[in-house]
Amino acid sequence: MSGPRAGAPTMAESTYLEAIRQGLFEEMERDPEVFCLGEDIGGYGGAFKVTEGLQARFGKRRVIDTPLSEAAIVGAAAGAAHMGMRPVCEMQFIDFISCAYDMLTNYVATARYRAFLPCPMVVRGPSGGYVRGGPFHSQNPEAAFLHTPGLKIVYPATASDAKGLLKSAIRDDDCVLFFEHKYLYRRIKEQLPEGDYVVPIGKARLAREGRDLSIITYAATVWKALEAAEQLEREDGLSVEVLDLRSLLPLDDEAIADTVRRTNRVLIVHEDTVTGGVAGEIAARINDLAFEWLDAPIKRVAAHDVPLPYAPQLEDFVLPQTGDIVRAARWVARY
Amino acid sequence: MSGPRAGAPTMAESTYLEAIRQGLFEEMERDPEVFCLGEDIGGYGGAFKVTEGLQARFGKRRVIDTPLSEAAIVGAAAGAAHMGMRPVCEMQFIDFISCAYDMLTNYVATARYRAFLPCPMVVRGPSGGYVRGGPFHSQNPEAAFLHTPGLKIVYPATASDAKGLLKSAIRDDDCVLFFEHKYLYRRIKEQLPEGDYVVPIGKARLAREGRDLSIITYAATVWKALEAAEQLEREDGLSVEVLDLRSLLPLDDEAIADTVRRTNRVLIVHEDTVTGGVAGEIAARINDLAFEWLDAPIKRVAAHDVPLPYAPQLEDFVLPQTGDIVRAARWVARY
Amino acid sequence: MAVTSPLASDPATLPGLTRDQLLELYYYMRLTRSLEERLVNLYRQTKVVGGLFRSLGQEADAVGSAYALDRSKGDVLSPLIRNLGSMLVQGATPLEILRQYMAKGDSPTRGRELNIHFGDTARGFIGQISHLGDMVPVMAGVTLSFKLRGQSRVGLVYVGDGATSTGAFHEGINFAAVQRCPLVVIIENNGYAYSTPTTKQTACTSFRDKAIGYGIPGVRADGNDVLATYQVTKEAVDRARGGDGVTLIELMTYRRKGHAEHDNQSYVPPGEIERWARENDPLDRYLKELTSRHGVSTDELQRVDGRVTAEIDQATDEAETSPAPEPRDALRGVYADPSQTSVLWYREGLRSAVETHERPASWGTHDG
Amino acid sequence: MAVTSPLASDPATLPGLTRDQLLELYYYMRLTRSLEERLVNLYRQTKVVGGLFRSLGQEADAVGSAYALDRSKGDVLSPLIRNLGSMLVQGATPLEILRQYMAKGDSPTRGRELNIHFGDTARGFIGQISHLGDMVPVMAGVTLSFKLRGQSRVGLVYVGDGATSTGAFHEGINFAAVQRCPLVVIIENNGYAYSTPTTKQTACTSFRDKAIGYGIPGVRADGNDVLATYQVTKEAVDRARGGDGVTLIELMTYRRKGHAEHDNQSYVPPGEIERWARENDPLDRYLKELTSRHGVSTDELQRVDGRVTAEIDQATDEAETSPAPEPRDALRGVYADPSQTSVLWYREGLRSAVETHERPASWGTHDG
Ligand SMILES: Cc1ncc(C[n+]2csc(CCOP(=O)(O)OP(=O)(O)O)c2C)c(N)n1
Ligand SMILES: Cc1ncc(C[n+]2csc(CCOP(=O)(O)OP(=O)(O)O)c2C)c(N)n1
Ligand SMILES: [Mg+2]
Ligand SMILES: [Mg+2]
Repeated sequence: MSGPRAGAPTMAESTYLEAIRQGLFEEMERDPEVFCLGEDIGGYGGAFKVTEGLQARFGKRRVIDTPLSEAAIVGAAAGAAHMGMRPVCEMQFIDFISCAYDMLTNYVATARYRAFLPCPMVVRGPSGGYVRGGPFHSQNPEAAFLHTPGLKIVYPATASDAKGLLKSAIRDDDCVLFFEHKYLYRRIKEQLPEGDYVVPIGKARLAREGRDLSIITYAATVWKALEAAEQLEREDGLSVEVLDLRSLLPLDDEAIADTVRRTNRVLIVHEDTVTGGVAGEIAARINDLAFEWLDAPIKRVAAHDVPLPYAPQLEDFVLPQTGDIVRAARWVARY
Repeated sequence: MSGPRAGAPTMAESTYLEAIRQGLFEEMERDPEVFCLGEDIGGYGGAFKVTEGLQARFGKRRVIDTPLSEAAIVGAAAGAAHMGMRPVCEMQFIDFISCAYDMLTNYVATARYRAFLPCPMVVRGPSGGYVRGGPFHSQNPEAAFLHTPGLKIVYPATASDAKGLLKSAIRDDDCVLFFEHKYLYRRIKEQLPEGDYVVPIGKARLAREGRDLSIITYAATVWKALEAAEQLEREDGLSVEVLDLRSLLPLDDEAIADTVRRTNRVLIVHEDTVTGGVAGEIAARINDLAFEWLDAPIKRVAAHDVPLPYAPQLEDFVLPQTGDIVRAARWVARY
Repeated sequence: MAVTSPLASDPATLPGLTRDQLLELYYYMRLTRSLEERLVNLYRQTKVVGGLFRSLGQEADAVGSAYALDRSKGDVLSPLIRNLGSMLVQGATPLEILRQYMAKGDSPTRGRELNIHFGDTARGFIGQISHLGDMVPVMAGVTLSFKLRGQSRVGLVYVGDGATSTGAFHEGINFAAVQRCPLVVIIENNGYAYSTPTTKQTACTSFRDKAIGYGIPGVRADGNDVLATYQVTKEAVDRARGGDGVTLIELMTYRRKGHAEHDNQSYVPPGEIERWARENDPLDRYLKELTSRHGVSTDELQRVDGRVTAEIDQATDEAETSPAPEPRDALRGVYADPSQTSVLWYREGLRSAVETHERPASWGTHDG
Repeated sequence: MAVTSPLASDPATLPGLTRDQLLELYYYMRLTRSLEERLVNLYRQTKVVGGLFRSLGQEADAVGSAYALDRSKGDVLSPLIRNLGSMLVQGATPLEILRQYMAKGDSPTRGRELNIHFGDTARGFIGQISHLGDMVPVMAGVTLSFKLRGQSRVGLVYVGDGATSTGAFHEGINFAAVQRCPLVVIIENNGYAYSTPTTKQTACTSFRDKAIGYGIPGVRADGNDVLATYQVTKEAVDRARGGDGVTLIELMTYRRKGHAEHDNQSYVPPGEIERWARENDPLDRYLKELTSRHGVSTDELQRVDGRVTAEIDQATDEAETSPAPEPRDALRGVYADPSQTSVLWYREGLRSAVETHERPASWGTHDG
């Protein structure tokens, strides 16, 4: 993916990964009730070094190396959250969140509703493909949690959003699933906003303005969409708008309706497999919110419906690429 | 729900539950590799008595009472399936399938693709609400598995489909999730087709023909849709078509496109919560397949986005009712 | 299944329970049993919505163990469906229980959850969910917070013999053991998980034996002896409060009623239930103990019984008059923010929905 | 971490291994080590796609345990990432391994899975997934089928010290124990789970102690002694084949390399790795054993080494020339039926997509 900005980092720039680490540091500084738990996050600093230095700074009491037990990590976080603490769980790879699926969807998500038990906690971890990780280190499981009322889901595409959304997630009074795209960890960098920068959950970001067509997307494919938009402008003179959802639960209906009403044509792009992915929910909402404004069918660009294979040739074929977005966008624009 | 046919069963009629039991008996008779495992399914015959008499007939070797371990039940079924057997797992309530979520989505669903390991197995269990079961005995988890390539999902609404689809599921060479609606277990009955009756997976059923509007639905809400259709015909002179999907993975695109192209107006109804439910995927497909044929926005009738509460007044308010379908259908028809 | 009582209570070693406390234990056991009997009547009158779960014959294990906690110190327990007694000890009231079972709008969960699925962190009990085993990791976290904050509070989590087979039980108890959380794990071995006997649940001879694999002490006691139960739990609670981490306790008891009221127990060997009722009823045993060894008079006991009946009668009258839930309350409080889930469009009437579908002038002029 | 070897191999009691078999054990251990060394070179040449996982120092536990199975009887094992040796014993070839790591189109998974994640039921090994613990329930089911069909086949499943903390491990081994499946469960205690030492994984002193909680025999052996490993596994295999169910074996070993090639092992106490390399290398130990106690000559050993090098060289040359996967193969075989997943519309070019969007005459005439 060449979408992310190129160029060596200047002193002041931070990567997506550093932004997350900064968010953790600042929130742990700010609130003594915040603590982290997960596998190998302490002395080792986590498989991707996101939590590096955290234990040295805050000690073993607040940065806990756990046994290899995702259900226990999430369940224990819930228990501590009930007591007023604010746990941040790391899944070493987000693929392993499936082991805590019951705990998250049945226990955590319902706690406030069925028992008036607050459950302020964050579950974060490296997600996504394009990294030759194979079927179990490349997943995008967000859609599996989309129909669970009680959970919130965010999936940032930029370093500032990663930091700002993590801080919001930690301060949120409910459980937030925080997906981090591992392809972006070290590939994108930017100057982060000064001070206590917070990005509200549930608000999308207009990544690029346009008039002819809207691409609605999130996470790594935001960069592919931007790349495609530039190409479409260059080669076709098309003015393409790109909406970065940032939050998937709740979705920003207003931003979705606005962009569709502006351009009347929409392409939904995500990295997850097409069937049952988040794009379906977005398509249904556009029907609800802006049917009359549609001048072309809502089309989807996403991964093929197969487990994600490991070999570069196979992974690249299965996942959505910039060229796919360009082709699909041309079709929708010309429709 | 008054949708299901009333009247006492004649000698020749079977309930939805008896149809499932018959399917199990016949398949175990037919194929010695078929066996059942689950909690309390043996001597006790299961929480709903679906497997009653099975152990007496086929013995403890083929009808196995397991420990309270959903992940082990599903994982062990997969292992036996690799070796050529055809296990049928019962989840005592489908709500507990969440405990096997990792095993199903990561191990079972990918076995054929990543390792060429056949995994012919069925996971079945009582699903759905309208029964005052509260948040953990009323769930419809089908949407959580919709974005997992490698799984198949069926959810019958009639006794014949329950029997015919179960037989297909057991004979299928991949893993089929077989959702049984517990509200229908003893409330609907019909004369079952003679002989070795099999219903193909992936084919929808036109439950009622109509010209003005299509209701696309599955499981218990098929009956509510039919009830609504009658009322709409009576009171509004509307001719409403009802498509019972029966299979959710794969979806019957042809049948979906056909009905939309016939009536040009569509209402998608399901019992699961609206956000992230199966309706979103269907809406996206209709956009793909029949956008030009739409004379009104695709609208959804589903459960409100909350955990399903227990008290009748609350459950009835949260779940979609016949009156909701009627109101929504009128809106779409008049649009 | 035979009853072993390796740890029969010995008045000599009784950890200083006053006479009042001994009577209070009887009060809670009697209250548990009578309240459930009242629920059976209401169930037969179809006033109970959903299933009814009994703890007949298990009152001692529930009451005796919970009594070992110190509410004044902020101890917390997590009950199961057969721990009505434990909840009463922690301060749950008959009125709350009755309203829960009757799905009333002023029940502790406002009609959202069933039977005794409710909690109150102030009084120190956490609302369980149906998925068995899940409360063990949760209580590991509750007690982890006690440890991290340097509080001298203790947690107690109950699991059934069946629930020990869940992955959640294993992950939770192991996590708590490694973190040395101040947690007591009680396995209530009542012989059955629904229809499944313990022999089909595990190949080990005693659930206590599971402790060694987690590197924690494991003890077994007669769960139908309320004082023995109190004693062994109190020791574990003190150990936890003292910073010595998790203890696993297996309490031997017996489920005399079906899994739920509808279960006919066809799977139980003939005579088994009757034998337990005859020879090993926890209330009978405790009554003997009180009268023969602690000089409690039948008068005193009758006074307790009278108090129990009066409390239950009053609670029943009050619960019967409780209002049904307000339907729209179903949409409140899924999240702190937003605190309200919006009602679906077809319930609001049609105008709003139509409005959002009127497209302005620019028909199809997407190119400008 | 100290090495205990409660069960040092004793030639007297050696269950009749022929001299050829003793040499074959050496061959597999050497092949494992040399093949991994070759993989390191390829990794440095960036010819390996993704991560590289080593079993340096664990060759004896992998080879010795797998060697106790009887392939002629159809025994099946399920390996982990450090069980390259076990797979070689079961008949996996260096060529397959190299093609896997290099993500070739003719690799056993046609480029779909990583490293040694592949299987072949015909040769008796099952392809693992990354989610640790999951293979235990699966192997419980594999061996359940042996029991249900009355076959005299045995299964062997490996788990790491870390994986014992998963719910899947617990549910699977308990299920197998209750069902008396012919299964051997080997816990490879190599001191670490990634960076996590066993002390943070469990509070118990020995993983063997977990056996009693499942009501099965538990033994511990020196995993760096190939013959001791063979011996203890063989006994468990015979027990399983004899109908006596599950055995848990803890093999003591040590992971001398990082979790994967990128891991710098900063978390390892200084000198620990070196000490194990110096004092407890399984190949060094076995070489001594062979020469000193079984009269094997250096000549013989060099011939084996030569054979190993030749095989690996040939396999490497062949693997290098293997084709890359055919992209469209990615859409084959998710299901038996349909056997092909259709390519997404924007890849097919636009015509077909457009056609499906031409609506016939009936514009808007939905009422007729
Ligand atoms: C994960 C899970 N699987 C299945 C069930 C269904 N179920 C409810 S109670 C029960 C038996 C529980 O037995 P035990 O743990 O011994 O508790 P007891 O009822 O004997 O107190 C079962 C199987 C459940 N609640 N949770
Ligand atoms: C369920 C699950 N959680 C986390 C991981 C990430 N992970 C991969 S290997 C590993 C450590 C495994 O340690 P151990 O089980 O001791 O095996 P070893 O690598 O030492 O052979 C972890 C945490 C995983 N693969 N599966
Ligand atoms: Mg029990
Ligand atoms: Mg290890």
